[in-house]
Amino acid sequence: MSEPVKNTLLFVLVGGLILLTGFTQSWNAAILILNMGLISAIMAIGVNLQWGFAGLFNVGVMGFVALGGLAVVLISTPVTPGAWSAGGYGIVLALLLGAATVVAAVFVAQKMSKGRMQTLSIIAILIIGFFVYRAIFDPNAAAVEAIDPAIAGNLGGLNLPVLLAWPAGGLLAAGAAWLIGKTALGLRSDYLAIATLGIAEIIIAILKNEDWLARGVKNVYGIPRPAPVVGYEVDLQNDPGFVARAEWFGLDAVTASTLSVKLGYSLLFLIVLLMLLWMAQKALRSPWGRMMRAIRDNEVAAEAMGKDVTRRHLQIFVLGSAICGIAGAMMTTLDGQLTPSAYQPLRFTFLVWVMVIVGGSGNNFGAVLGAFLIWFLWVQVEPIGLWLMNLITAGMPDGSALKAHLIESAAHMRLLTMGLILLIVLRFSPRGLIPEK
Amino acid sequence: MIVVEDVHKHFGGFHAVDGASLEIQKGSITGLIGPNGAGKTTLFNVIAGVLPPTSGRVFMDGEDITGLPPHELFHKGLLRTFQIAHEFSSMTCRENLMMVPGAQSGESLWNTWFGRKRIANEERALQAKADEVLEFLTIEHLADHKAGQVSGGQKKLLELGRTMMVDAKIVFLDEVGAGVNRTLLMTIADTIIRLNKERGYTFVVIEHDMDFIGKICDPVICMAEGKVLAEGTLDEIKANEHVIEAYLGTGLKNKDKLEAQT
Amino acid sequence: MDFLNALVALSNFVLVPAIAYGSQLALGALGVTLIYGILRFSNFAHGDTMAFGAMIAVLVTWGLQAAGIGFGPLPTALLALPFAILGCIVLVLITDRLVYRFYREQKAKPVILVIVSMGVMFIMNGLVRFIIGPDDQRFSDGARFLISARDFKTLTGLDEGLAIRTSQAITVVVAVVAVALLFWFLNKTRTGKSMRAYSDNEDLALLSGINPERVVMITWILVAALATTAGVLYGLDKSFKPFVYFQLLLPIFASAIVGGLGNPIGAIAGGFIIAFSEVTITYAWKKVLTYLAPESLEPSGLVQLLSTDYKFAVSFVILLIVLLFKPTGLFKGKAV
Amino acid sequence: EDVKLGVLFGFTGPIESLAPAMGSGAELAMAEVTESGKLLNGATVTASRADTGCIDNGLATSNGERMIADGVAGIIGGDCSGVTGAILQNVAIPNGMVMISPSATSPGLSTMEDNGLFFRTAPSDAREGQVMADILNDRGISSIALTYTNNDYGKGLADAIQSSFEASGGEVTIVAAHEDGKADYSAEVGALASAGGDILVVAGYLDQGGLGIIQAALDSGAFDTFGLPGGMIGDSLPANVGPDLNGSFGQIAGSGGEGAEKYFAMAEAEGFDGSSPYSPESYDAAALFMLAMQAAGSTNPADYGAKIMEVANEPGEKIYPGELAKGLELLAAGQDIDYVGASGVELIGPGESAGSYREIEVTDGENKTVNFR
Amino acid sequence: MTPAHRKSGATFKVAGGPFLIGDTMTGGYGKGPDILHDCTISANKGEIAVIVGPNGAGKSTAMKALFGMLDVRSGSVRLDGEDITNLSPQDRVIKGMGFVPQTSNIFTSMTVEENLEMGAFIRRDDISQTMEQVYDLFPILRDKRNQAAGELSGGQRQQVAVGRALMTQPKVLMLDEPTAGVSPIVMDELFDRIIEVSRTGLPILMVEQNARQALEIADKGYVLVQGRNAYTGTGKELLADPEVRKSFLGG
Ligand SMILES: Nc1ncnc2c1ncn2[C@@H]1O[C@H](COP(=O)(O)OP(=O)(O)OP(=O)(O)O)[C@@H](O)[C@H]1O
Ligand SMILES: Nc1ncnc2c1ncn2[C@@H]1O[C@H](COP(=O)(O)OP(=O)(O)OP(=O)(O)O)[C@@H](O)[C@H]1O
Ligand SMILES: CC(C)C[C@H](N)C(=O)O
Ligand SMILES: [Mg+2]
Ligand SMILES: [Mg+2]
Repeated sequence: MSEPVKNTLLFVLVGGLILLTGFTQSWNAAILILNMGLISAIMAIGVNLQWGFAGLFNVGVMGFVALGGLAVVLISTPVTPGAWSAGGYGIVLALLLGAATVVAAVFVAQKMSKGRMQTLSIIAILIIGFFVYRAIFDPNAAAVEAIDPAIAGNLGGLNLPVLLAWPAGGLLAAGAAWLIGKTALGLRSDYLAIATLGIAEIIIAILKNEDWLARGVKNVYGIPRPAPVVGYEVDLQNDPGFVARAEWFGLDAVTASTLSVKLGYSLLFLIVLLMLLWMAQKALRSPWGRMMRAIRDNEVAAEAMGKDVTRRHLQIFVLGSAICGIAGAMMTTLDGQLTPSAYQPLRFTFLVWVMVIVGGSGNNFGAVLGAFLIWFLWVQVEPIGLWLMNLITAGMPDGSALKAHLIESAAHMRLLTMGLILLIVLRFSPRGLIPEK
Repeated sequence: MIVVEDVHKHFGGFHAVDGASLEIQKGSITGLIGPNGAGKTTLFNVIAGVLPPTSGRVFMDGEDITGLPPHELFHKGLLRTFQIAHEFSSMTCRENLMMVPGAQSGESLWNTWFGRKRIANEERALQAKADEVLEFLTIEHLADHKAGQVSGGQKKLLELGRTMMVDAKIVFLDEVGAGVNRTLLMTIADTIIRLNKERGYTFVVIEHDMDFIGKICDPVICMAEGKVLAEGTLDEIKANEHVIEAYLGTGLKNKDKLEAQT
Repeated sequence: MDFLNALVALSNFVLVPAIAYGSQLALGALGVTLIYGILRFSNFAHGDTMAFGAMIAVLVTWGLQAAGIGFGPLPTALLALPFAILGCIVLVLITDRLVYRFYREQKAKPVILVIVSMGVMFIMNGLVRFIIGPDDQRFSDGARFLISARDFKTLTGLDEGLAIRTSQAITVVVAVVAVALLFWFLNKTRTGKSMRAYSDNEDLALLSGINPERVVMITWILVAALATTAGVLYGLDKSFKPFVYFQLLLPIFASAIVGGLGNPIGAIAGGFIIAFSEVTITYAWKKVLTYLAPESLEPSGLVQLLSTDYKFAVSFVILLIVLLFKPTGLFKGKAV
Repeated sequence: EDVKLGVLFGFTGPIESLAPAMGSGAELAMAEVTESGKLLNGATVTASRADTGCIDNGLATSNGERMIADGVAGIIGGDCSGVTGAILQNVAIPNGMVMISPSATSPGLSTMEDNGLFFRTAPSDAREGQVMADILNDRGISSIALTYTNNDYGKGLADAIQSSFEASGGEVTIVAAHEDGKADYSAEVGALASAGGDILVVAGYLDQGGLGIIQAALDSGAFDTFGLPGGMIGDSLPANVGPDLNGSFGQIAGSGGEGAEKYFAMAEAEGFDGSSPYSPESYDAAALFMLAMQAAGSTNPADYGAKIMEVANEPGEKIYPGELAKGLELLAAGQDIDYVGASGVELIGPGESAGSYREIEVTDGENKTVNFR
Repeated sequence: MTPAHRKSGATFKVAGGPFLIGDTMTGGYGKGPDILHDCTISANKGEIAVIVGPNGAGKSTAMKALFGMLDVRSGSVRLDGEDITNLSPQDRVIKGMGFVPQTSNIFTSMTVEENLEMGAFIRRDDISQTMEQVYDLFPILRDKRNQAAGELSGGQRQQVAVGRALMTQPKVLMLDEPTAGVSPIVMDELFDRIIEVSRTGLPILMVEQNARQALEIADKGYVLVQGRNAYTGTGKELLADPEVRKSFLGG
């Protein structure tokens, strides 16, 4: 079987699985899988850009996804009345002072000649800066957090259309990635990995504990939808015109409204995915991509051949992270809420990695395919596991302890089945389903 | 053209380069010889910006280039090859060459999306050039082979080929000859001479093959234990007893015995 | 007296817990670092391997307890340990045969093995929960304390108590012995050296007559022993719960990396660094300072550099700083 | 007729050890009703379980959709407040499905726009804080150190305890978060000990970080009495900690002993731990669904949704666990009932539960109810 | 399955022939095209056989084929009257074959001394004697015995590699370009030593690009071109052949 035929078949297969969900379960479930699949595909493209193209081992995906989510809150939610005057300006001032402290320390580190004097000045700057920062920051943050803590307690956002939050999420993630890249990109493979992993944890810690920012672990609910493409089901159900159109399709109002909302998201996500895929693909198949592969293969030689490895690494790290940020913003929009404790490395970093590797790292289409397939499995292996358990226990008498135990454990079979499928795919296609050429 | 001023490079307590000073004349092909571990490669690495010197300065055309990163030196026209081949193993041999020239417009992301025409033209020219170099190195049949899967000598050839993709001012060759067939090496020698004559490249060549050195190099510098031991024409060097003792030796001891046997 | 009180308070809340936690991390990190050093991949299944080994120990301990067999003041689980290690060895060897060997032969990139190990992690994860369930299990017995806070107070007459748990003491001792043995084994014995040779250059090891499969097997056996020991000691000290073993993975990796991946000494050092940074940076110095400072200067606040919310972040910041100045960890690990 | 009820809890993930007892609780109620044969002329009720992962919004909403597709008549869940919000907004409201959560206690959920589709059997954390402060004051405690599990539940509860206690003149020496499922709590205990206080209030979970904190605090002699909010009340805590816990006290949502005790006994007969957190609430959530369906004579959420408040609150005959058949009969006869259940259910407005509290003190290694509030 | 990990098959006795011979070997890497075509290489006791040829001719491939590191699709490998075509590389080491590959031929993270010890891995007797001999041969290695081999200069690494193979005390020694990158004085010493070693009766097979020097000491020379035997003869004969000189020995 030729390459393109095989690849098309693989995509058809995954498409078929989703369609099958539609036929056997419900179209809502199917399209939901599709939507999360689209978002996952975007994350996978981001990771693939970094790993597949440039060999950067970023396991801080979660952090950038979370920053995207933060952007949604900061852009699209309404401002909390009184929060800015209560302490918002103070917080900003404190943050600026904090940044100034770091800049000053770096400046001293670069400009002053090495020695005890330099070390002492740096330490002095950092310590004084830290206490000044805390002195301004703490009371102001407390003031903001005191505003109606059960439902607000944060600064709120800019009340802008939520679609703007997507690029903003990308920018926020890019900014963070730039800072991280500047400091950590010199590290090699596994060391970079743990550094990014740690930074992601730090980002989540901030998100969880800085209530004034986005309510911390108390979550932000009710994020607006990207109207008019995506409306609210209840409104649609109350719109006689819509109900009439639904009837014309032979659908009841509830199904039609839920489907139309989900399809609205699908459309938006698909546009973003196709755009990014096109860009990634063009980049890969250009001298730029060639240069990146060269850097991935052998940094020392690439450097000797005039390629600015550090800059290029930074570039691709920022780009890949920005893409993850965009995906994160999209996901928070889809969820309609920001849940900081939902950001777990297993789900947001390693699952995305699994997608890229199973799909085929270094190949954009592979990454996209992997994303759809793995997400499908992540959702659907649970019923498969339950089904398996039911099958196994079918012969056992009702009420037997073993049977109860087995059925009880079905939820854990999800992880087990997931692992099994992962191993099977990688066994028969160790370089991924659509390997790099 | 290149002036090395009292360069030291220490690894822990070990002085790999220990106060080397030398000058490379513009337009020359300078040979750099010396026993294994004399510090030749280390000195190259210091000049080429791979390793920061412990102390000392390096100047190129009067400009202090100490500590500049390799990629900047590349753009100043300073190229080097590696003693242990550093091919881009998952790329084809042709791509290994095509990636070399700097300032390709296709290396800007923006152009990959919005400047496709220009890139296509540039690529065509680059490919022609790369194929020419491959042909010269007698490995044109490997153009589409992954560079990681060619023979040891072929990797060394690729290594040399990369320096031929751009107009360099000065090229540092670290044992291009090791592992390269001698007949081919002589052709390479001819090319080096041609590049030197026609394009005005300056070369600095580390090599242990005296025939090769003899064919192309003047002057020759001999290093030992991190210092410059002797400097002069090859004949002068060959006659220098320190050099003989430390480096050249006096030939096979068992040779006559072997001959006596047969 | 006040000085002594301050010292004891500091030991009780900072030194002793940090040393014990550090040893626990170190034991886990040793396993991770060994796999990394010799088989050259980051094993994400390590946490669940620990859980699996510990689970067997729990089951055997229960059996022993039911049979009325004990180990005096020491926990019965120590008697169960050899069985648990054996069980764990069987599991990892089967896993290697069924899973990892294939990729080794394919000479797959390390990252593939990392992902594969995640698959293994999922499976072990399910297996453990399947057998023993997701709940907390207690299996410690014997004397809980070497010295308890209350006893210490009556003994010394100080205001502050110092508590040392038996499990803490055992952990520290075992960690020290394990690293010494491992170090000796890798650097001094023929088999150990052949393992390092294999990790360095597999093909060349082959050419030297080293049997790669044997090296791999010995590595897994060591890893299983270490993982089980670490898992059991941890379980004795806190409690056995599958999810926590998974959560341990992150600090364990952090320890291994800060010390230098592939380096046993580094793993130990890394464990202590992570543990100490978690405990000290977020420690509220109020109590200690109150003892030390004259009345008039007594601190009014908590004198806490950062709130404990950020303890995890702190250890990662320390890790970052270490890596920025020593890019392959404190003790020069390797990078694949 | 077979009525399907969705049971949507975090069977995997951070609260995987709580979820089984919750699921069993819900299913216990269903089995009771099915056996009675009194629901809607002999309808059977079956549970359809799915996983939320507790923190995985994507998984939770997907599974919610799948339940809808499965044709469930109501969803018992979610468990953690985060995913509950996500399911509510993305699945329940769009599909007009009723949700009763037994455990999502975040105050944020009270104000969420829910079209009258969201209810919960556990009171919001804001209320418990006030109760705890009262208990502390009554016991003459003037200063506390406070640690909470770092999620919306713990944070909300800690906020509530702190503000109520400080308002009544108490001192909170430190408020420190702890993450669940972590390896070590020495740092937290160190900080808490240093700050000092009469007792340590642990707003966490009894088999999660909360246990670890108590254990470490006792071992190091930092505190010997603990304040235990609802998440910390359960038989396993005194069992795990041992006699050192004696004298510690706290409160848990729940009406007088009667309902709860009955439920615990029923659960024990079924072979699971009914006192596991939110297990009673889960039983109640399932019961409310079925009672409301009976009252409306329909399994359509649009019909029975409005009845949930009615069956849960006065007036009417009080219904306890094990008496669901009686409740169904009364409803069938057109009489009012006031479901009390295992946790003393009382709903105040959509998405808000009042609930009363049992004051608990640990004596002789057991949780003893000493008072009601 | 890559050949490196394959299980050993049976061996059987064959009478006569040279000590080590790769007889009309044909084969290549993995599923790729054949690199070797009916290529025959042999070495007898006390004999130095040298393989020369252009880059990419298949010299290293032939060595690897002899060592069992790639599939020989037709032809056979025999050692000391035994057909070992189906033996795994480890088992060939045990049979007494020693090999220094052309690239990555040292353990970079181990010290020089440990490298030598690993060379003697299959030996159970006292190795200190041999180690002393290696140090005598390459004095620089004695100075660097406790340094990681990866930190050595190119030529020093080469010396470690050859030393490692000598530590095996093999029955036949195969060297792939042992003198690449070593200084003239060391090259001479190396050749001297190789002559001495061969005098002890050890067959030596080596690939060399320093072909003239190598052929001077060779009893037998092979010129490989595109995987085929192009010229075969004694070292002297090949050196004397003007065609060979011009095309392969650099004039
Ligand atoms: N990274 C390093 N750490 C420690 N020592 C080093 C390192 N790199 C090189 N050396 C030592 O420095 C000395 C000089 O090495 P260098 O590679 O410069 O030699 P060379 O002159 O190029 O030799 P050759 O001709 O064998 O290539 C050697 O003794 C080597 O062991
Ligand atoms: N690992 C490999 N996989 C596939 N093909 C290979 C591999 N290694 C070498 N080849 C191919 O086999 C041919 C012979 O290679 P070999 O290494 O045997 O050459 P050689 O004669 O040793 O050359 P040199 O003198 O340059 O070392 C070359 O054309 C090369 O492209
Ligand atoms: C089951 C518990 C973890 C749920 C918790 N009360 C919450 O609101 O998140
Ligand atoms: Mg060199
Ligand atoms: Mg070769």
